[in-house]
Amino acid sequence: MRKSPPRVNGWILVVLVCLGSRAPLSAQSPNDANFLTQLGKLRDASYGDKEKIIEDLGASGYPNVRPVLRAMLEDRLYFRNSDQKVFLVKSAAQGDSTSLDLIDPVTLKSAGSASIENLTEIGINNHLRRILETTLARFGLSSPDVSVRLDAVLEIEKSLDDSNVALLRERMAVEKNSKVKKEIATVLALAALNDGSDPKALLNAIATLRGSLNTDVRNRLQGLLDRNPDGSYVESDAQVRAAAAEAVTTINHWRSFYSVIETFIFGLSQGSVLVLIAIGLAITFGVMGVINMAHGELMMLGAYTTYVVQLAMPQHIDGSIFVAIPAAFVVAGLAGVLIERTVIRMLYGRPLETLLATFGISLILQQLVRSIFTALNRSVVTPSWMSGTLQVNDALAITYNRLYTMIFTLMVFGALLAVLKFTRIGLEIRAVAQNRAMAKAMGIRSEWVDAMTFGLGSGIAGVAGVALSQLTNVGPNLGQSYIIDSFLVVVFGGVGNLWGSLVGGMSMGIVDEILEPYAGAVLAKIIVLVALILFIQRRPQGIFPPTGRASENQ
Amino acid sequence: MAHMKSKSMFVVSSLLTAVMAVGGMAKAQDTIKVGVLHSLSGTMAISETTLKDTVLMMIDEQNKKGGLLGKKLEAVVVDPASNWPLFAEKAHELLEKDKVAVVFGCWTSVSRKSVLPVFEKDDGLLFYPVQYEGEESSRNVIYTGAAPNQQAIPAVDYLMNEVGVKRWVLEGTDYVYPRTTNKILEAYLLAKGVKPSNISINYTPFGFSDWQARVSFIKKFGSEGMKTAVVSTINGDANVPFYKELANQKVSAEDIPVVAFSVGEEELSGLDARPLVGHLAAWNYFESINTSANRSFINEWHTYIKNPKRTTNDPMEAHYIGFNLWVKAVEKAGTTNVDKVIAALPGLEVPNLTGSMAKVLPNHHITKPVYIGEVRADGQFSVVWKTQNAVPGDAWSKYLPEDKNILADWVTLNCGNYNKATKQCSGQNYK
Amino acid sequence: MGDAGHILDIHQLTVSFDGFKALNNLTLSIQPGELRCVIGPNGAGKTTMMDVITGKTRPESGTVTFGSRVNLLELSEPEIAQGGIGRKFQKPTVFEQLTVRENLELALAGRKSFLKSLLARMTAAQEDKLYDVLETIGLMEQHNDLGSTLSHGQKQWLEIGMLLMQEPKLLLVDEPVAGMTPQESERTAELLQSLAGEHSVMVVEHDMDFIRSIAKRVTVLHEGCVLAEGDMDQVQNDPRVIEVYLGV
Amino acid sequence: MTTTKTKRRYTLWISARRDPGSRWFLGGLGLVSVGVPILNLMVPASSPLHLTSYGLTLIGKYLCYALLALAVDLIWGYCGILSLGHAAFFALGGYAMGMYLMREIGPRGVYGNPILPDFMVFLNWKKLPWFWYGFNHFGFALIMMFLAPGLLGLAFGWFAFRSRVTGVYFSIITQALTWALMLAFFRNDTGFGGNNGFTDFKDILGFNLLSDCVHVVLLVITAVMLGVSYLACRKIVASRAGRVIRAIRDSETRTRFLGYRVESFKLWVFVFSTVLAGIAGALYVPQIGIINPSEFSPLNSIEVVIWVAVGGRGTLYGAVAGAILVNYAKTIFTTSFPNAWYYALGTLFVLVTMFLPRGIIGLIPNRARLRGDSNEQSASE
Repeated sequence: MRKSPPRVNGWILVVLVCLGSRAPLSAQSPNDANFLTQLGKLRDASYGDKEKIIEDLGASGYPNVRPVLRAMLEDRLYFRNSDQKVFLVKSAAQGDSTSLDLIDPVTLKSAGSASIENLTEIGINNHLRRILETTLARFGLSSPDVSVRLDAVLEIEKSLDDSNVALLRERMAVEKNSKVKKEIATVLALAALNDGSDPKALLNAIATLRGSLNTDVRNRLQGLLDRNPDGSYVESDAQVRAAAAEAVTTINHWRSFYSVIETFIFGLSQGSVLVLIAIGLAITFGVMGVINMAHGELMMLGAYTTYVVQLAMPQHIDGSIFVAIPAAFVVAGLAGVLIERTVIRMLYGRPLETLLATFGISLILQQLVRSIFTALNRSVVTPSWMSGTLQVNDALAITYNRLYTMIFTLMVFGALLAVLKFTRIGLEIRAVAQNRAMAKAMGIRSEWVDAMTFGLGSGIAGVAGVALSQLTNVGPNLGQSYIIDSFLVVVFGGVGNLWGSLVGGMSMGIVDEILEPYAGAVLAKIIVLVALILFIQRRPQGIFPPTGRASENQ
Repeated sequence: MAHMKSKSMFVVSSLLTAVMAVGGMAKAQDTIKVGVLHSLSGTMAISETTLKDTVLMMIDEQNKKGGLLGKKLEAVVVDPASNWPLFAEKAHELLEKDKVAVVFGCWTSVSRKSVLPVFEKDDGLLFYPVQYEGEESSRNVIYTGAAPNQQAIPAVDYLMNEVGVKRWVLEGTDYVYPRTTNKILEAYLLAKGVKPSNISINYTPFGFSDWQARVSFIKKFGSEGMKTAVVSTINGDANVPFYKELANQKVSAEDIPVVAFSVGEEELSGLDARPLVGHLAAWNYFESINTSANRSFINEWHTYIKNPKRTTNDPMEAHYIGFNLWVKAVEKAGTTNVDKVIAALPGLEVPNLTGSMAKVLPNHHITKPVYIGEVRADGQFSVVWKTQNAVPGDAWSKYLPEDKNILADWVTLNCGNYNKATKQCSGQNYK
Repeated sequence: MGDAGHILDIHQLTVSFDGFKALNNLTLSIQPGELRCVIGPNGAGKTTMMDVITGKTRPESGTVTFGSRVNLLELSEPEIAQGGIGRKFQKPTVFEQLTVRENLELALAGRKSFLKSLLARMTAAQEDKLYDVLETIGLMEQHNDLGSTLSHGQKQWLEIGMLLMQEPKLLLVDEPVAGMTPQESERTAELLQSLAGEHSVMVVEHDMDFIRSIAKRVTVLHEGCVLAEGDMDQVQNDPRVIEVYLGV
Repeated sequence: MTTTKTKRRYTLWISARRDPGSRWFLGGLGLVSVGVPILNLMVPASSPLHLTSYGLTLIGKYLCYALLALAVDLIWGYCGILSLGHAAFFALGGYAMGMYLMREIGPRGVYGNPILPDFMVFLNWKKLPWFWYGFNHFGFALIMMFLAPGLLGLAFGWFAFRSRVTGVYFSIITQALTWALMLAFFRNDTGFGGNNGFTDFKDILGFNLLSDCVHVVLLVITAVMLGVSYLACRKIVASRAGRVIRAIRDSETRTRFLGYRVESFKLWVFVFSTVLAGIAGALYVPQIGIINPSEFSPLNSIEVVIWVAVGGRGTLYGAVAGAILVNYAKTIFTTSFPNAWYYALGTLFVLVTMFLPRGIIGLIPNRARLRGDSNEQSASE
């Protein structure tokens, strides 16, 4: 699919000229008409034609090319059906928007708005998307923003050809930022590996690249060590091969080191999900001795609350989470209080009966959301600050949503500990858990404490639901998938012991992630389960021996 | 205490009375009964509830047109609750107790396998609307979903020829449909000269939700210098966390495209599609395909379901086709008698929603066009490729050695599993 | 080990919970047929001592020998019970969901494996024994009632009756008269005295009047070890005992 | 003196023999095993009294579930051990039967392989895995129907009871057990047909499984097994061992001090109960025609416990009544209110737990039930 270099060369030169000269914006020049004609052609173009138009546009040197192509990449380029004129729109169409704000492609000023019915989007496919990205990356090289330049270099690296190399060399000469410089050096060295027949140049390139963790670098270096079908080496110079081999070993070494760290982080993140779903239960089950089978459904309520909050504030998705967390706490907490007051209250001292009743409640709650929201999954949008990855280096990246989940878990955990330790209600909860009769004698309204305790545990389940809505389906079955896991975490950690749930959940997550690459996801899970069963049989009290009512049911 | 006792007596006795009353209700009108056997609760409700509504809508429409053979159609809806033995039981109930003329139902392969003996024993007729693994042809089932050659093979062809993919990750849920599809695809890819080291096959359990390690592996597998694609037969609930993880780990469609066979408009409506733009799906129908038949179908659906945002999808179209085929067959046979309707079906043609014709083949599969679509930000697909003609469905795959000699033909051979070499009929329906 | 002739020998027994020494080098022995009372303030280690003897708690160090030969520390609770040590708990723990008769039947001496008890039938001798015990503890009228319907005192007697059915060589009785009316206490005292001789009995009790009414020999525990031992008068006049216990 | 003693002895036992529940139950069972063959085989299909094969399967299913509920009631109602994994033993028995039925298909499978079941041919397996050997013989399969659940129950129970895992802890690890088994059986590589499990059975001992006659016979066998198991449970419960078991439920520690090996009593009863569950599963599979890993689902086990609770635990026949009642309700609800039957079922569970701690059976005013069964926690009031 690669285009022939000469033509690409031709238009890239124009871009360079354009970048260099930065001609001032003239009013309606003949260029504008030309530009609009080009854009007009997009209407009936096939994907192949569009590719050519994009290239021509890129080569035109017209100042508005960049925003227009960016709009095209982001599905923000439309035709107005009435007059076949091309417009940019302010933001891409979303599920429920009916009209879009138009922007004139020449003046880049607002041009009113139009209903979505009267607009036709200019579609692109993956191939065009790649071409647009590379084209835009060329513009990005001269951006004043360091991160944009860095991204541009990385983007260009994906389609290295002579013209791009020339462009990078150009940039290298004027680049000030050391990080960008280093990245360009890497890419240029990679390019040198490609066409280098000169051993000296190759050795230089290898020297530059040996510290990199980039997979492309490793692949290219590995390529130097390949043999031809007749057994001879592709690369004839032994010195180059030795240097390449050494560099590959170093890179592999570091990469495997980071993959261990990655596994550990995956484990922590899976573990923090387990902890999050379990600590609510550590309260209702661990402290109160209620086998709450509806715990999962309370999480589901939290997840649906997130959905509803997002529906209510479509313009502020990024901030919706901060509304959703307290809202989910309140909704699930109130549901918990209601369950406690109507059902659980009658069943204290009969833990196994609470299991049956709450199972019935879980069925009712499932059907309730099915009746209200249909059986279909609901779409919960990930706020922009939670999507993407924190790129530590070429070999290690942590996705933001996992990172925030970990932090969030620790915060919820800390908050819960603080509530139990430092507040009046926390004191009362602990008192009732340890000796109900005594607590009553001290004037504590134990019924009220029960309701609050159950509400607290349920509220935390709701908060866990907010986190789950970012990781998995928001549907009526959400709760069922997690209920057994959460019980196991609590029992494994030691009933009634919050720290136990933390340690238990985290270690389950880590062991699972360590096993997964070897045993496969299913077997890993089975091994973890069997290990847990054996552990609980050896130490029925879990990692930390329990306190509270659940421990007294002998 | 005594008070509580009498109250609870009352509660239970009224519950019991309700059970009895409902159980004893009889419906005695002269109608043609149409069974709807889709899970409305449990794990499969997510997908199947929509299909129940589709059939109800079709029945409504037909009744507005005056019914069939001068009689009104009456839907009998049951809930097999995503429980496979319950599927068989409910099939029994529909066929023996309600004496339905036809059943539209099932989604998962195992539910179909579960009801199959019932339909064959009681001589019922089932329209099965979901893409499936093939390797089956029953006299009593019309398969209106895609066989692997109507979905998987064209998708791989597209990736190989148009996108230039050289390296393949076949990622599936561990059950029969992905296993079969991947087996066929593996055989196909090897035959096309792909090296075994460039194919990675992996299975995860149902409802798998922690995709970190898998997506990280896919990234690594795809970073070794060759264009890589993921062929996903991941099922149901596991898809949302998978795509979320893909988006978060920035596996973009330009770098490593994922083509899915079980992700349609409805699945996408359950997640934020923007980070997934460009990933692919292969289906025989897309909501975005602009034909007048499709437009009016979508309108009808929005009116019926009273929600202008509800999507349509491929299995719905399959039920649309199936329903129209059945109506046409009944009209042709002049009766709802199952044997006569089955005899009338092969060769019948009805228009599908995308502008071509769906024709019932002697192997009880139908012809379908294949479309490849890329995910758009609004959760719809834009078609980037389609087959020239409608593709006839194969009950038995050409690419599997053990299927080579097997034929399904209910017109001349009257057998769904006929061995050309031994000239014997066996397997399903074999008595 | 252990002196010949002693039914129970406790030697230098130490038990600690989280650093707290519940028993501290406790040494104590009981003669066959003896009725021994053990007294001591709360936390003196009385119940812990019983727990160790019956196998519920494992000691840190020390030995417990039964009938001069058997090392109790190597046996499980059922084995110890089978071996001839019966225990009555502080709180009456009869089986509330079983009838009086069934409670006694379960306590019956003999092989107690699952299959044996699956096929077990009461022999005439056993029936008679059961009736004798029912009469002894005065629960003949209630024999068909559930354990849960009995009064507090009746439960205590039933438990003693169960001990009798068990035919133990050594009886450990933990606070038998707690919560009893004076009449009930009196009856209990008679019961226990009638047991001594045939059985060895160790009684732990707080009620001084009760102890005075039954005890020949009294052991005072304090902070996990023996503070004093002797007959009631000796003990009562011991200044150390007066200081830690009676003086309070 | 002697006469009064004898008289007393007589009155001691007289009340235990009056057990109308058992008589009702066994009578009903007899009625079913006589009535069903007549209604299905002798009454012509045109008659409204005719029992369709749908009805036949339904009754067969209820009876299998009743047996499973009996097994759960024995250990929960009498021994106080709440197993949330009993469906696993049910499924294991079912799988043992299923393996026999799969081998019985022989060369009549889709791919015509005389030895390998279709799914193995399909996964490119070349030879039968070792754990499938012998299942072509019914006798061997029959032994495995007892052994597979029994041995698992033995191993699991031995570890659990020896470590004195009790109460909620035991419930939760049984749940983990059945979940682990479910995941294992879902794997296609485990060799039990993955998600599809076993289906498309042809015949049993040479008799066609599609014929009503065979189903009638299977149903009668199930009814007889249920009756026999009921009597066996009754026997255990009424024996001294049964009293020990109830004593354990009351106070485990106290029982230990009476010289009983609590672990061994629990283990025996648990293993017996798992074998009963296994038999129920083995009888279930040929009548229903499919066995698949979702039978291992923890939710299934919880449902069984609920049947027992609804019927009334600690009475044996209550469990049977509960199983039949709840499943009948489910059959009706899933057809009559396909969109809302979860509400009905959920409400039923909540109401029964809250207001009927003794289950439906507890409502029967005649208190002449077996004494010692009718006890209930005073804690509940």
